[in-house]
Amino acid sequence: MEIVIENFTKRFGDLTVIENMNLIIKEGEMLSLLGPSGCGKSTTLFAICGIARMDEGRVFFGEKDVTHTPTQQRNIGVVFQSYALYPHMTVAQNIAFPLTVRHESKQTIKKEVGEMAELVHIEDLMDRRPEQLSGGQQQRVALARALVRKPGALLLDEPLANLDAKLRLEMRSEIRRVQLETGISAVLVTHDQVEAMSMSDRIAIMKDGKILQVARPAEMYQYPENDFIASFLGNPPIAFLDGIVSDENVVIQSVDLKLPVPENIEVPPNGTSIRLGVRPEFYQPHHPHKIPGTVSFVEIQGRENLYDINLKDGSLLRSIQPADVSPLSPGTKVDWGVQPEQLLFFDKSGKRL
Amino acid sequence: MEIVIENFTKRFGDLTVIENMNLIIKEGEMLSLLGPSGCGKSTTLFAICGIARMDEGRVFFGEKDVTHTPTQQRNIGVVFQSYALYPHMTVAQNIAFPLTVRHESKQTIKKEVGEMAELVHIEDLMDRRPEQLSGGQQQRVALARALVRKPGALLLDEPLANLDAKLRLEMRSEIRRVQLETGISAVLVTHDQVEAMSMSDRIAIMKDGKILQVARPAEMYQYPENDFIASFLGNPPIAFLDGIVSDENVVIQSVDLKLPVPENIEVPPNGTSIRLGVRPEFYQPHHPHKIPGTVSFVEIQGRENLYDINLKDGSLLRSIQPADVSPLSPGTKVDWGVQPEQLLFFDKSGKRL
Amino acid sequence: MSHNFKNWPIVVGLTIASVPIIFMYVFLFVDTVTDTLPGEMMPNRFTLEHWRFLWENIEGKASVWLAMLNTLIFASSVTIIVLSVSSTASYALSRLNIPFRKEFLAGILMLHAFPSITLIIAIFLVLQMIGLYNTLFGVILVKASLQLPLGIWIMKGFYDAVPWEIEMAGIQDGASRFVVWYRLVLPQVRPGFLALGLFSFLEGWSEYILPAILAPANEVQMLSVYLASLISDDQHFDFNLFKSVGLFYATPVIIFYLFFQDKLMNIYGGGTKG
Amino acid sequence: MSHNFKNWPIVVGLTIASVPIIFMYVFLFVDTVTDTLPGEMMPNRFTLEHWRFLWENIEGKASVWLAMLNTLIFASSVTIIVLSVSSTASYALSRLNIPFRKEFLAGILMLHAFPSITLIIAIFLVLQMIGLYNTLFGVILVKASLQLPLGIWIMKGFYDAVPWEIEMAGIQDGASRFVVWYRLVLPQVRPGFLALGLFSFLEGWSEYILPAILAPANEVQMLSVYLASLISDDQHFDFNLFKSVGLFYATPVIIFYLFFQDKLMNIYGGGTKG
Repeated sequence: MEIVIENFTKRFGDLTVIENMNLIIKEGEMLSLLGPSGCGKSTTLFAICGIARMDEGRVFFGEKDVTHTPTQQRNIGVVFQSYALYPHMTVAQNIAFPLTVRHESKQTIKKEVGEMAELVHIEDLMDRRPEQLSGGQQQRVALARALVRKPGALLLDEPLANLDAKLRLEMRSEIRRVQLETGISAVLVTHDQVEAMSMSDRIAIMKDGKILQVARPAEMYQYPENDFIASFLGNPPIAFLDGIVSDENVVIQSVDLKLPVPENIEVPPNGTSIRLGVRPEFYQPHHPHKIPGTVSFVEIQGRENLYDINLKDGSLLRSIQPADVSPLSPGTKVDWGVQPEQLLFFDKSGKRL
Repeated sequence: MEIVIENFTKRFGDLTVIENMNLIIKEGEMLSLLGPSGCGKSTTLFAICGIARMDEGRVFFGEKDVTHTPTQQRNIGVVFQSYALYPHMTVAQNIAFPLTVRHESKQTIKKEVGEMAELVHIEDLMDRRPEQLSGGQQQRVALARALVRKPGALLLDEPLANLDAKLRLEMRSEIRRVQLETGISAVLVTHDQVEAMSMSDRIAIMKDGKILQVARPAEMYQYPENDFIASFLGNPPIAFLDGIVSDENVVIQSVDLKLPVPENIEVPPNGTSIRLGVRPEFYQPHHPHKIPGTVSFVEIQGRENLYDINLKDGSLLRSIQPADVSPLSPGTKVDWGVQPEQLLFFDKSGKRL
Repeated sequence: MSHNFKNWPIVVGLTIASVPIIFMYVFLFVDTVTDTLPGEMMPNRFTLEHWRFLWENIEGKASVWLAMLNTLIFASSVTIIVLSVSSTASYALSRLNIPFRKEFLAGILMLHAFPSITLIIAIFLVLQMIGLYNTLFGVILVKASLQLPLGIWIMKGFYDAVPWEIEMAGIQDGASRFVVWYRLVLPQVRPGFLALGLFSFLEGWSEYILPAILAPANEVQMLSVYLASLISDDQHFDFNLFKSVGLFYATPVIIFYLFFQDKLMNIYGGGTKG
Repeated sequence: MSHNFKNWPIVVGLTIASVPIIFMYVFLFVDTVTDTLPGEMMPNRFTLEHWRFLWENIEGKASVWLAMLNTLIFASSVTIIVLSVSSTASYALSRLNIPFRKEFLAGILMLHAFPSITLIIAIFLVLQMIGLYNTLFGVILVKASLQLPLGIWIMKGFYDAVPWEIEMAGIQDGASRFVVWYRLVLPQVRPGFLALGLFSFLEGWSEYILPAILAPANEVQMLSVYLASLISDDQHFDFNLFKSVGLFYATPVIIFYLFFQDKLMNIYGGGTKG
């Protein structure tokens, strides 16, 4: 089912949380709403399922305008951040609840619940109560309950926030698998860029109630529309250097660096302020344009080492390099470099050139 | 200050949580106690600072036996997981508390508190109350309060567990910086391998109340003593394949693979069961010994792509590769390989050969 | 952390404080089945005479069994009213954005701790006016309305502890507001519901002032009033009889408590431990 | 979520339920400053005669100001005892591994809800024996011990809500157990402490049965007993005087509530909202 949000505005009292938002979730795709807390992503989710009222704008499910349809009749599956399992019911009763409310026959219920349990791999847990389940299992039950009615869309509100690191990794691929197998349209709300990048077909990145960019994950990582997006995506995060255009070059005085502007970027007039985004994988020993500095911190991550490099003006660049038997120790002076083609160029307002 | 734990045993009722543990924390080093929840790492921490009683064994601070010294007189700084700031006091009062308890003079207190605030960069927050601070700021205050008495050692109980991903990254290097600047011996309790690897000089990995291995992070990642350690360290995690030794080779029947045993490993007798650990960075397209499979899940992480590969016997290998403009899609058949020298060989009991 | 603190002084202190109370009850019981000569401390013979009210009526008074029945009806009715009203009203208070909600809650609290003696004369007049003076029905209504504020507060505490998301999940699953309340929320406040029921029943059982003033007649008399009337009868005051009736009256309460103390404790947890 | 539910019926219902009560109090006040001819509904003249007890003694009774002073002493002393004992005892109960802790807590709860009428006769005898009958001191002791169980339970709820780690941090920072309690824990249960203080004071102020039975003499008489004695005096029963005294008695309570209702609500939050 395709979901269309048209001119959505939401206010809490005098505060406008979301202003005139437009968004389309395509049939069968998983779309992430990604943004820092308070950016309005959960409000958008709750507007789709009908828990939050829209002050202005409309929602369409396919061709149908459901703006004024009660929540109960929208037939949307929601997985809440806390899973919101019913603590006094068994797993089977939890999953069956949406069907018993509809007064389905016992056979139908049993069949459908069984199918769902199989889909999310919890066949052995049907008689347990929620408090006897691990976080990941509760997550699976919540997913089964949300899907048992064969809803038109699945909404996930920070589904991995309550899991530990190991389980998060596992449930990431599990949720994605279930979504792909059922072919359902899904919206994922998250503040974790890794989750958004790894689970979804497209990401809509939000800030202060506005959608900044909608794009495929790899595309958004490589071609962020502004510096906020660039700094939000990527782990370890990007670092920035400030410079000024001078004769087809960007001059960064603080570190005595002069970089040619790459060919695919239109050279701005002399004197324009420019912000350079340097991702850790693009600040490397063998790159030509050297930016000398001192190692201030070494993070050993097993497979790779992350170096924090203090430049002479006090700013910081990060470099990630394959693991080495003898990593550099803090205090070492290094003379690593960058390549202009790999850097991101932003103008004063933060827009990418 | 050097801390020595000798033959430490701890029981809760009939349950022996820690049995006969020996551990030395060297002067000025940061040592991580790493392990899954319930492995006894926090109990060890609390035994060092005196909150938990030791049923058997002794603790030495330098030459001094402090086994029966009350907590108050051990002079150890502790940062609790919840920070445990005093909610009715301002930041300055919180940091000053350990000194006011000692009845230090007002000038001394003011001076020391000021120095600490500077060390952890919270000079501007001194008049705020804990509830007005962000998680990272609370962390800094807790750190300052723990250090203001110039303690002999600093204990950190899951200090990053309550922070979001971004802040965790920042506080990781901040805590390490403060520890290095003060040169204090420190013990870090964590269940997160990334934290342990990136912050500490040495890691003591624990399981079921026993220390399995104590080593430097890079060393532990490359030469884990057993398969539990290998699977605990590394993100994305290692995958395992089961095989049998046959004429200087390891044969993995399920995937029709025959691998020569590398030279530095003594070849076990024919018929011995062998477990092969394959880290994601070592299962790559250009490696010689091919293990064909099907892509089941693609995680796009921006800088890199992680592929889950289903082998024909249903088991799973992971491969991490540099980002590509057009990543493979699920369902694609691949024929990637491994190199025996990069793999980890474990015997039946899990011990590395 | 226990080794930071010596706790034997506390144990000793608490024991010293509790012993006299237990002692008192034992003596009370012994007194009811023995006779003691005036001026002596120790009882001299066993007797069941002080328990005779169980099988014969005391002169000028109704049967103790009728009083017991009245007390039972009173306590049960109060319980039912309190339970049904407070389980619905407090849900509304906990969940809905009613205007003046805060003021209303404060009002409820004020009503609860208002000195009832100043209220009672007004209540007396009202009951007499509408013809419910000296009826069980009237005193039940009064007691129930005096109990309600506390009941609503207690249940509200339990409702507040039920996560908001569970109700939203129910709505999302297609259930109506009523089904959500009845099938998803109510089962989770069960501990509070049970505790409040027990509490109301025991409160009703123990009530003295209201029945004494509003329903003193023999045929609607309750056990507490029956007991008190034994003292006020100056001519034939039988102290041992008084003690026996007292014990008879208190026994169900003690038994109730012994059986249900854990449920009752839920009230003090205010839902957080429910 | 409000648009899922129509809430005006509730507002209307609650209003209908509260109006008569407010009405009743307004009438009560009007009655005390007016005279009404027998058989008529409406008052016919304004008078301060019913408030004469404020400046002259009523025949055969002590001054109302003495009664007020007694009530004040009684309520304050009860408050002080309850606060000091329960703030220390409940800390011990909340934090220490005392043997039989659970049983002791259950016992405390049982004591609280025990029908006091069965206790009172025993208390009466004890007080007479040790010479505290008809003294303020005696009745203060009794009221305080009856209030203590609830006080301990309430404070325990607040102590339980203080994180364990804060105390450990205090110990770690070099503070003694006492300093930890006094400087780190007590400030955090302040809302409970204040609420319990208010509650105890109001309870003391409203108490009737205990002073009526254990301290009825004129010189130790409290306001509640003074008020009740106006009814029992059959010959000169002045209904309007009774109402005025009642209002005089209730006014401080009403004022207290209006000022401190938010603090009192903390009690029902059991620390979770403190």
